[in-house]
Amino acid sequence: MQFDSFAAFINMGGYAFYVWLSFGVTFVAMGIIAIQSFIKHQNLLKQVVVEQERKARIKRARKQQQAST
Amino acid sequence: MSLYHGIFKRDMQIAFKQKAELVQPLMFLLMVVTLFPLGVSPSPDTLQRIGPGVIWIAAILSSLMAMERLFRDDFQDGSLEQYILSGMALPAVSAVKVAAHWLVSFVPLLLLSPLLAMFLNLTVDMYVALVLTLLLGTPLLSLIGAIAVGLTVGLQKGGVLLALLLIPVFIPLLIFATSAVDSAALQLPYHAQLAIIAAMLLLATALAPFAIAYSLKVSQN
Amino acid sequence: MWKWLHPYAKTERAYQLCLTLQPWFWAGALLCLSIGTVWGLAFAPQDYQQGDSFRIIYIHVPSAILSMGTYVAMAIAALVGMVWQWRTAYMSMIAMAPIGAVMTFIALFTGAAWGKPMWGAWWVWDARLTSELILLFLYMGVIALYGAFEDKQQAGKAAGVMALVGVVNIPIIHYSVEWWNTLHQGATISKFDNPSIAPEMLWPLLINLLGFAFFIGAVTTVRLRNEIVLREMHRPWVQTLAKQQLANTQQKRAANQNMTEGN
Amino acid sequence: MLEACGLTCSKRDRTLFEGLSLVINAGELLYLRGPNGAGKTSLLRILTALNEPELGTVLYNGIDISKDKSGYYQALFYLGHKSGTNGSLSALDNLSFWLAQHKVSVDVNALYDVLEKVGLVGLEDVPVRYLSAGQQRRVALSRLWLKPAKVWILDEPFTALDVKGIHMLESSMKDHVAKGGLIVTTSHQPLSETAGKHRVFDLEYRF
Repeated sequence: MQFDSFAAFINMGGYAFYVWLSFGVTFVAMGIIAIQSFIKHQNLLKQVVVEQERKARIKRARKQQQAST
Repeated sequence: MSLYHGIFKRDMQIAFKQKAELVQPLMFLLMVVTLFPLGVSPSPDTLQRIGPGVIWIAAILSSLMAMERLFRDDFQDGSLEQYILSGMALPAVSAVKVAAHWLVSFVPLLLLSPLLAMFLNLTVDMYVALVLTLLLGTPLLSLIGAIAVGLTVGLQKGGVLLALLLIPVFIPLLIFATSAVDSAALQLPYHAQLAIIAAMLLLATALAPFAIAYSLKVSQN
Repeated sequence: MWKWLHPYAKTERAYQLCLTLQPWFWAGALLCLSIGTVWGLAFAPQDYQQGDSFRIIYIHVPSAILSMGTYVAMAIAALVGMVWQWRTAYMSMIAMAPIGAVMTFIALFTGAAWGKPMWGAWWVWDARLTSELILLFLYMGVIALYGAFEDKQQAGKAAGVMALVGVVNIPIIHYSVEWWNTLHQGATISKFDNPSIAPEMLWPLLINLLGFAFFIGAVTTVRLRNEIVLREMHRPWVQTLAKQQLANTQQKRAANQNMTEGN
Repeated sequence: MLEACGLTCSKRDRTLFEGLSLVINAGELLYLRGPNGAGKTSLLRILTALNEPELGTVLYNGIDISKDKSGYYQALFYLGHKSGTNGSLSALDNLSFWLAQHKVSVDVNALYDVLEKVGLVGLEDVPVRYLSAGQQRRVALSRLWLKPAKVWILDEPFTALDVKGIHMLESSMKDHVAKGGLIVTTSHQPLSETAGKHRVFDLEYRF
């Protein structure tokens, strides 16, 4: 272990702010892009089901129309 | 009052559906500001000297790009006719639309200004002066710009013409805004310049909506 | 040689390929990233000149390399799409673009944060940072162009051309910015020399590089599946897949509902 | 009662019509006929005060519409060539915003029924730009049944409708006229008898 104590590790030789800021921003940015992709995946699947229901509704309306004329 | 709130909500909804059209002028602004260190010189003190001018010129150019969106969609798909036919006061409608446009395209510009100040190595009090001039100046850009947009909305190739019409009108604003930031750099008080910009803004807020309404009627005819 | 790749031109098999590859990528990414980061932060020796602030290298250098790498991969995908008319190639190209842009942003931010203690300013027009910024603009251009088209088929081709134009320009931009930087060397920017890489400093760097690459691969597979579902929405296999996927999410939700009621 | 007296209008150095006078009483359907370019659309736009005529005035119940607009507009419904719907909003949003502007409050299922009436079932929440031009015009037309307007000024209302749609529109025209409404419309194909009694007004093409 390069640092003699955990506090020294956190202090990072006086550059704590810069090191932890850049590591933090990096992992937050990677987290955002990953989570955003998963959320989009769920929404897309829901959208597929909604599109199907919409088509079914249009078919039913059209069938009723033929039946009524 | 809820009528105009309805228009505001509608414009906000449309704006958030067309996000790309909002991001592009901002990227244009960022790129124009990035060109100056590459073109002129990266040394921090020259950048600091030309900084305010660069940011304001880039802000004016990018606002011209974003301005066209103001009435173009409503004119082409006929919503403008329906506004007129709804009996609502057209000056009030255009004031609400300009406010919505300002909120959607110039507030992100204010949020981007720290990055621009960092790129051009502005000091903190220069940055404060810059934000103040932007806060007072950009609504002025929107109001006056909307008049010219109202006039050119009927034309197909309105884009360049818009720039020709508006750039001369924006020169006083550019002069006072950059001189405010420059005097902030020299630790001098810059309230005079801010007061003049505020006066121009008040004048525009009072008169521009009527001019916009009239120019819309002219291009509607 | 390309024979075995051809069947994957059919989007459904490409979807299955992504499904099989994805867990491996995620596992690889988590493993390498955790080892590389811990090793780089805690166990690697200090730099004699910059002390501990140099540890930012363990994320700055991998992200910088991979931001360039992802753009080149994007261009290769565009080329493959153009030459062999594969739709999945265009889809994977546009799937990679956002992650490449994120990598470039990370490289920029960590470069600026690393430069601050050195040069005293958050942003300095250093050659590497400037070409990284221009690379970000190239990514933005490709993404904006793709978004501007209504018909995604056309969008893929247009963005593909832009990616190829971009990849040809990257070396040109890189060397002109280097030359511009030396031209203005007289300016007050002192160019700090690369930290001497002792072997025990190098290992965490390489592991992190691999970790970042796995991460990009993993997110690309997810986004490629999104792109495939988006483009093939009317296809029957997508519809059955969507029903089946939503069915078992409902089951899971129902399962842990009666689990909570149970105890 | 809508009255036009001595209207003169010219478009790019061609006088479309001159000294045109016209009286339309309540409970009357006026069918404006004429070849393309005869100035039908310009006349309709002058009747709605969207365009100003060079000479002459338009009176609604004796009041000049260019002076007092709000009263006239409260009772007017105008269907132009442009659909008046924003492409990135859905049909539902477009209708609800339009109704809010025209100070008409209607609940949502009324919107669904009207959209069903014009044959747009299932497309209510799709952004309008994905609809075909005909469907977009039907969204514009559906506003006819939502706003209780006395005066209907319709420019080519039948273009986007199928046979059933034309029949439905003509019968609602008939009821509207029966209830004392006033309609001015143009149309390429002649009005059938379902539209009821109507007066024809011809506009010749002037060189």
